[in-house]
Amino acid sequence: MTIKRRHTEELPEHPDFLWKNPSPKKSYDVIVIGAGGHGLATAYYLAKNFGITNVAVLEKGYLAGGNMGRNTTIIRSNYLWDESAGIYEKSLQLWEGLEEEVGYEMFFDQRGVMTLAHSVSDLRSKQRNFYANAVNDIDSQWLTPEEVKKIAPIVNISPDVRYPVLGATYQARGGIAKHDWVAWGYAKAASDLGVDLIQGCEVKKVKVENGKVVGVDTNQGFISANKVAMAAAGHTSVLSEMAGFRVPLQSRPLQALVSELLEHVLDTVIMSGAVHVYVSQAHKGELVMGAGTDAYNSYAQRGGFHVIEHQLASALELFPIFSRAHLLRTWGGIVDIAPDASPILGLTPVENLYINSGWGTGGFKATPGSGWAFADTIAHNRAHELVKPYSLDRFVSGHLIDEHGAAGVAH
Amino acid sequence: MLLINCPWCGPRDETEFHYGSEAHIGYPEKPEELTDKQWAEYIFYRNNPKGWFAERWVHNVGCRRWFNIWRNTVTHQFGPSYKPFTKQPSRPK
Amino acid sequence: MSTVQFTFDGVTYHGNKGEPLSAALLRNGIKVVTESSYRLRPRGVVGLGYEEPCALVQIDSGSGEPMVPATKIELVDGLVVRSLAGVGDLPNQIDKARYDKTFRHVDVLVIGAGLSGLKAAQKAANSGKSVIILDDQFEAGGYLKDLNEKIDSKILNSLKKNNVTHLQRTTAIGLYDQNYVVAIERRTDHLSAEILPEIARMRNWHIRAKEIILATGAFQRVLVFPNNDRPGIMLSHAAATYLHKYRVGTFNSAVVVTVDDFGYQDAIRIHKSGVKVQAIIDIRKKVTGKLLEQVKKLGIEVILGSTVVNTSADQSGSLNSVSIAQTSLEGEVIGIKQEIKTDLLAVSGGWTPTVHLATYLNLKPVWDKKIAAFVMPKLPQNIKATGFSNGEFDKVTNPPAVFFGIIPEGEDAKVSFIDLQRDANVRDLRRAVGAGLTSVEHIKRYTTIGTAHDQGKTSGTTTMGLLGQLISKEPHEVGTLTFRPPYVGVPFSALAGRDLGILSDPIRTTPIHSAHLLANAPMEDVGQWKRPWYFPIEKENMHDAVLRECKAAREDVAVMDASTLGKIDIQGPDAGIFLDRIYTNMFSSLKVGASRYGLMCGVDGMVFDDGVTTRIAEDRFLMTTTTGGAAKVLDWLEEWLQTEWPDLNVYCTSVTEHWSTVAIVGPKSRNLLAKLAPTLDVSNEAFPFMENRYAEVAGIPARIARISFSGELAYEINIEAWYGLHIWQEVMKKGKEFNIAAYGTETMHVLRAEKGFVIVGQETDGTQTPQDLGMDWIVSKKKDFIGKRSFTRSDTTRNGRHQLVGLLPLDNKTLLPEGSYIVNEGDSKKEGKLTHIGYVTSSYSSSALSRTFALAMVADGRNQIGKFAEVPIGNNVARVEIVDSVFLDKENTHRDG
Amino acid sequence: MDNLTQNRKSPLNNATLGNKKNIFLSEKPFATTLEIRVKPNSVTAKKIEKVLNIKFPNQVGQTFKSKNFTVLTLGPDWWMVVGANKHHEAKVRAAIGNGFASIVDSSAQRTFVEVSGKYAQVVLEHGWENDLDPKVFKSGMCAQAVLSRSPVIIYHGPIGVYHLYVRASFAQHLWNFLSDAAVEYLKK
Repeated sequence: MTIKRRHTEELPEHPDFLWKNPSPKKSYDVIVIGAGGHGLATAYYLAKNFGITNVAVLEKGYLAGGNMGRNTTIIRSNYLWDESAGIYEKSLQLWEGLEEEVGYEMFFDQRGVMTLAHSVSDLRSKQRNFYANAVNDIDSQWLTPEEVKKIAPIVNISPDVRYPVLGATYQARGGIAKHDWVAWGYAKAASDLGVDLIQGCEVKKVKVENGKVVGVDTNQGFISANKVAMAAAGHTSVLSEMAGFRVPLQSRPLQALVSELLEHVLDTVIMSGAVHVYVSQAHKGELVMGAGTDAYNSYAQRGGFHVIEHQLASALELFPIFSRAHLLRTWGGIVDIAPDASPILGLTPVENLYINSGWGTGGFKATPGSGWAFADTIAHNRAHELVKPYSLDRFVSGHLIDEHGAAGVAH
Repeated sequence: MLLINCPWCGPRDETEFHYGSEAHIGYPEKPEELTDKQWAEYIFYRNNPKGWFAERWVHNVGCRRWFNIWRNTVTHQFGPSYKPFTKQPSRPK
Repeated sequence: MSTVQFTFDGVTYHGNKGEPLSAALLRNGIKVVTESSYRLRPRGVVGLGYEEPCALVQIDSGSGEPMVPATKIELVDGLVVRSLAGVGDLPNQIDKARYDKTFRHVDVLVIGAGLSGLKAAQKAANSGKSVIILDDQFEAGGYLKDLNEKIDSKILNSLKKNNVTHLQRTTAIGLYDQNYVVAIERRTDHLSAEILPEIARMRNWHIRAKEIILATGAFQRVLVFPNNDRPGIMLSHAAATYLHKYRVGTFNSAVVVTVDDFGYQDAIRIHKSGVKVQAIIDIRKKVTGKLLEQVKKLGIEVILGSTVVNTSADQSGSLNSVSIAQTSLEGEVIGIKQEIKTDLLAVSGGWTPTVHLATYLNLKPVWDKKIAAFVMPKLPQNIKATGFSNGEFDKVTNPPAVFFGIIPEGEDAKVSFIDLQRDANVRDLRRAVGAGLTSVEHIKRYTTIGTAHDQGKTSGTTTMGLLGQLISKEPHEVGTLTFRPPYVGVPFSALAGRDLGILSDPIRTTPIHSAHLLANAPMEDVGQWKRPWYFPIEKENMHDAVLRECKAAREDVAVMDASTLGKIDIQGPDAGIFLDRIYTNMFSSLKVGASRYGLMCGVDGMVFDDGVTTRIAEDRFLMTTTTGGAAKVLDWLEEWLQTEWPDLNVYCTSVTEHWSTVAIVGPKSRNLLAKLAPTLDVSNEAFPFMENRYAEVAGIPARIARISFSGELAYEINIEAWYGLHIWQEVMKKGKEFNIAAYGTETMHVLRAEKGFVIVGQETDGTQTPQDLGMDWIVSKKKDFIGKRSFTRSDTTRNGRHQLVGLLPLDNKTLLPEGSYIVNEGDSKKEGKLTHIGYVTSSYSSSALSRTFALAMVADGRNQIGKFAEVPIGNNVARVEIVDSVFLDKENTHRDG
Repeated sequence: MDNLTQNRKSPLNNATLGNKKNIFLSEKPFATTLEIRVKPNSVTAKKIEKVLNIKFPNQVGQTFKSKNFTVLTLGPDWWMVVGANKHHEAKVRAAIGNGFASIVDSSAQRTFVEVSGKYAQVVLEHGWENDLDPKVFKSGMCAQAVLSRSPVIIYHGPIGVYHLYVRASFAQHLWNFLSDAAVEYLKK
């Protein structure tokens, strides 16, 4: 009697060769600090779009070992403010051609991203988001609870749960990708174009001479550079201090979790701000889940277990079918949060020193767009159009881009 | 789950507190005399050290008092907690 | 041991109650339990506990559970399980079992009840300290219990003292800051295959311990060689325990392959169980001591300097022979192969101390060459480790060899498995190194080793060892893989506990809620509050109900439950000065008995709450806040008083739920109030707008305030919350003659919008200044207040900022969607991105205006009044006129009735 | 019964549940409460102590009990005087003259649920994060925190008897939580 057991297809293999492991040269045209997704993408686009290949990406740990390896891999561009829609939509368009351009499988899967609304005021702010996307020409649909159920049958749309689903925005072009494969794709492509990827190389000091950056001290000695670009999410404050200026960022733990491999029950990405959980089911079948940050500053790359428990209780209200799934693994990244929950990009008070930071909990989706626009900014030594609104001086003028979630709960 | 020593109630779980980030940031004497840059420093800029940090918490579900405390943002070890407007203990080793 | 029935893959078998399912499967001759996820190779039981990499099953009886190691299921009558190939099922029916959580504080927490843990608990218990000892096995004793040896009863008795809590079947899954441990207790699966609805199936223990003692034992490692994954190849400790303790029989003969003395001890146990041990194959060149004499006495051949270099199987895929050869410690096969027929190969690949919990605090384990394993990192002072988990292997005369197996190339490499559950093998490891990867973290992701359900419990150290061999480095130079909580898989339901359904989040209701339910008013969630949304009569929909309710408020009298507003009692001689600093307008000048509307900004100058504050006495004010802002505002006031202005003599106390507020609104509200409070002079002269009077209403002492959020004559009756329902019922009863109507939040929204009053959180989203809302009149020029400095920043003074205006759709039936964006005339038809000039914040049908209307925030809005614009809605476009934000009774003639 | 007593309604309508032996929950409604904030050991504080014939303990978590009142210390300058009948707010306010203190009758702000029986501590430990071991949280101590997401002040009265003061709008949720937690212990 042959027994039918549920299987999952094995992922294809990574290529035979990934990247060289050179020790650092004495000097480079551009040093990128941080070999996370944004740092690697920046180096790739510097080489690919501007022919600047005398570039080193310095990583204190192992490549893509920071937030790039610790996120819930959600991709979308249906943000509220025009400036956010700009950079995130550019990023989504780059995602759509990325695997082919870089020549690396990334499991980029436009399976749609649904953002649920759970109260009248929540409905109102999601609807405004929906209409903002319409005028910004970003594909976004409005779903009734029944339409939510049709796309994701496992969602509990019953009216007598504590916070019933009243509707949702849905971006069909949104989706997920596999974070390691994205990072290694960019790394391999950059390495093949001549960029030096240097791991186990920690920056100790950003050397500045009369207002201009000249290089960095590392545990592998001093490396001089004409330009230095910071892309070390979570550690931006530490690096800026080394260069003698301050940034309005706070580093917070952001946790994520996975289950074991399970039968496929969810084919789209579902986010619920009011109930604090977002979830997708990865290709092999593990549930990937995340929520908000822990409440205090930390560089410990871990968070409190109560945050996980709270998120799982919310998940079971929304998806009762998950009740028997097992929590298999939890981990935490260090995200840098700006006062208006928007990135801080572009030039800094130090000449030829550039900043790419503040992506908070939304960095993964911005990886291609951030790298592309940041490379352009570095190459031309001026902020690209998409980067300009995110300059440091917005905090002096007061022109913030507040993506905290529009309306508080009132009346 | 951090165990935070409220100067009045003793050690309690972190879920009983609300975080106030960097301690000792005073409301400027004469806001109207500050430049926009100085005013932005007060509103938006807080230190974000990797290591020992003098920060403030409020025991908002307990005695509802604000207090300051040393904490290492890498190891989550705590130094002494101290009441507002009292002498700050030196930075732990 | 009573026998019980269980069903495996549809076939019924018998086993002994309480023994592990894996033992029962073996006893019933089931060596091939399943096939591997990707290579589909037959796989059987390998281990004895949570390290089990292959025999994972789906439990279909009781609550149902996917991917459970057969080694951790206690046999119970009626158990129904199915074999899995790495992917679990999610049952659809609701789980009726109960799950809960509990919090404990204890002096000493001992994790692990093997001999070393039991001794530590005994010592602490006898010293009078409070103790919790927990262990994931079915019974205390750990390693010794597996050897069927007895535990000294004096130790077990010390655990019965009342200062000791002893928990078996309980696994510590996480160790967090300041000695906080989370452990999951499984409480009913061993009692019955059915769900026991009254007893929590799992209990989620949260334990804060002054001192933690880690006695978490160790896991035995696999060895790597071609075809090392066949059913019949098991960890030697597991094989010896199944044969000697659980008497499973099944196997005809055994071969033991070992790197340490434990192999000898397990060989002796296998021999004692009646299964002939043909040989012990020891990689080490020289072995001495008692164990060697014992095995010689039992006639067991010992072959030194050798290991297993291949195996073969019968047609079911189970092991039927092994081939051995002289092999160097570097894994180089030097001798000629020799075949031994056997159906059991017991592998003693060395022991890995269970250091997981300690490493969760970012502490790195340390390589100890003497015991060929990574041991505990340097521990903080209130955490100690003991027993196997601390590398204390006492039964060892000859040190173990640092040997993890052989690393063949070519076809053999593809069947030399390192992570059995992921089918990850030596070929994958070689390819990873060839690809330029040096970090073990990269190699783990490249090969997927250690990412499966067992999280690398048997493959972690082996991977680091073999990688070291490949790139000629010591295991510790390769770096260590990172363990992460939870230590073992935990069902979501066990972590959600009872925070589900009705208990998932508090439902806050006002004292009048029962009346709203009687009137079957649909409810709206406002934060955690349930507020009546509207009061339908018969089959009315919301639209019709709201039109009727608005009409009553404008023409007769209507009543609303306003009890959810935040209320803060502010007392002290400096209360007035304090409020001047908090609000944008003056409050120290307010007369006693009068009320005033106030707006609150953050330091960034943006509006974040508003409400009416009443001066109760010279040194006492009662502040009201928005429902959503109640807690936030009280915290805000306390923060400024405690950390900035301790010299101000002011105290704040929340009285949000002490007072219930019933608002009666409309031209006949004065007549109704006269009926309710006969002693009160309700004339406009005696009781003017924004003033307060005290009187008994329906026999209850009340403070009545002439506050209006609708522009109509209105009175807010404030009574102690115990009387809220009584006053509501009296108002409804006495209001009949004035055809009173109850109204909800929707009507309240329409009435205030008709007057152009803003709602913080609807017109505002945290980026509007008072000036943007057209409320320059409320911004004091004289005094400083929180946020004032921000008004003069460049972006706050630029023109073109969005300002509050009204919108009238040219078709007076069109209801503009709230949140819809506004564009200049003619722009809707354009392709691609449209430049928008604003968005709709509030939009309603108005019975008073007998048309639809809206409020909006529009760029440089006040200078656009009189102009036209367009609102794209899907594919059609609504043309609108930009008008002043006050639509009704601009001269406020209704206010005084 | 006068008009006031007849027409009042408490958040839990005098609900009770369980059995006296194992676990017993009962609402004890309408306790009148004065919340007093005053500088500890000040002249004004002494006047209040005198007029109510009570003592303000100065350590958070300590309580004082007299025939009429139970005084719970919630903060360094914050006390809750339970059991005062209605008229005391005016009497206290008169006694302090223009001394600086905050006197608030907050009787309806909270209701009072008593938890007793053999398993009282064990049931509370299902939702209360702090140590309830009687050697640590002794009889006569109080603590304010959260119990199943509801703001609660626990006062350990006689040994094994706990008085829970919970914000009125959270009372039903707390009751639902405690009665669900009690299920396992009712028939033990």
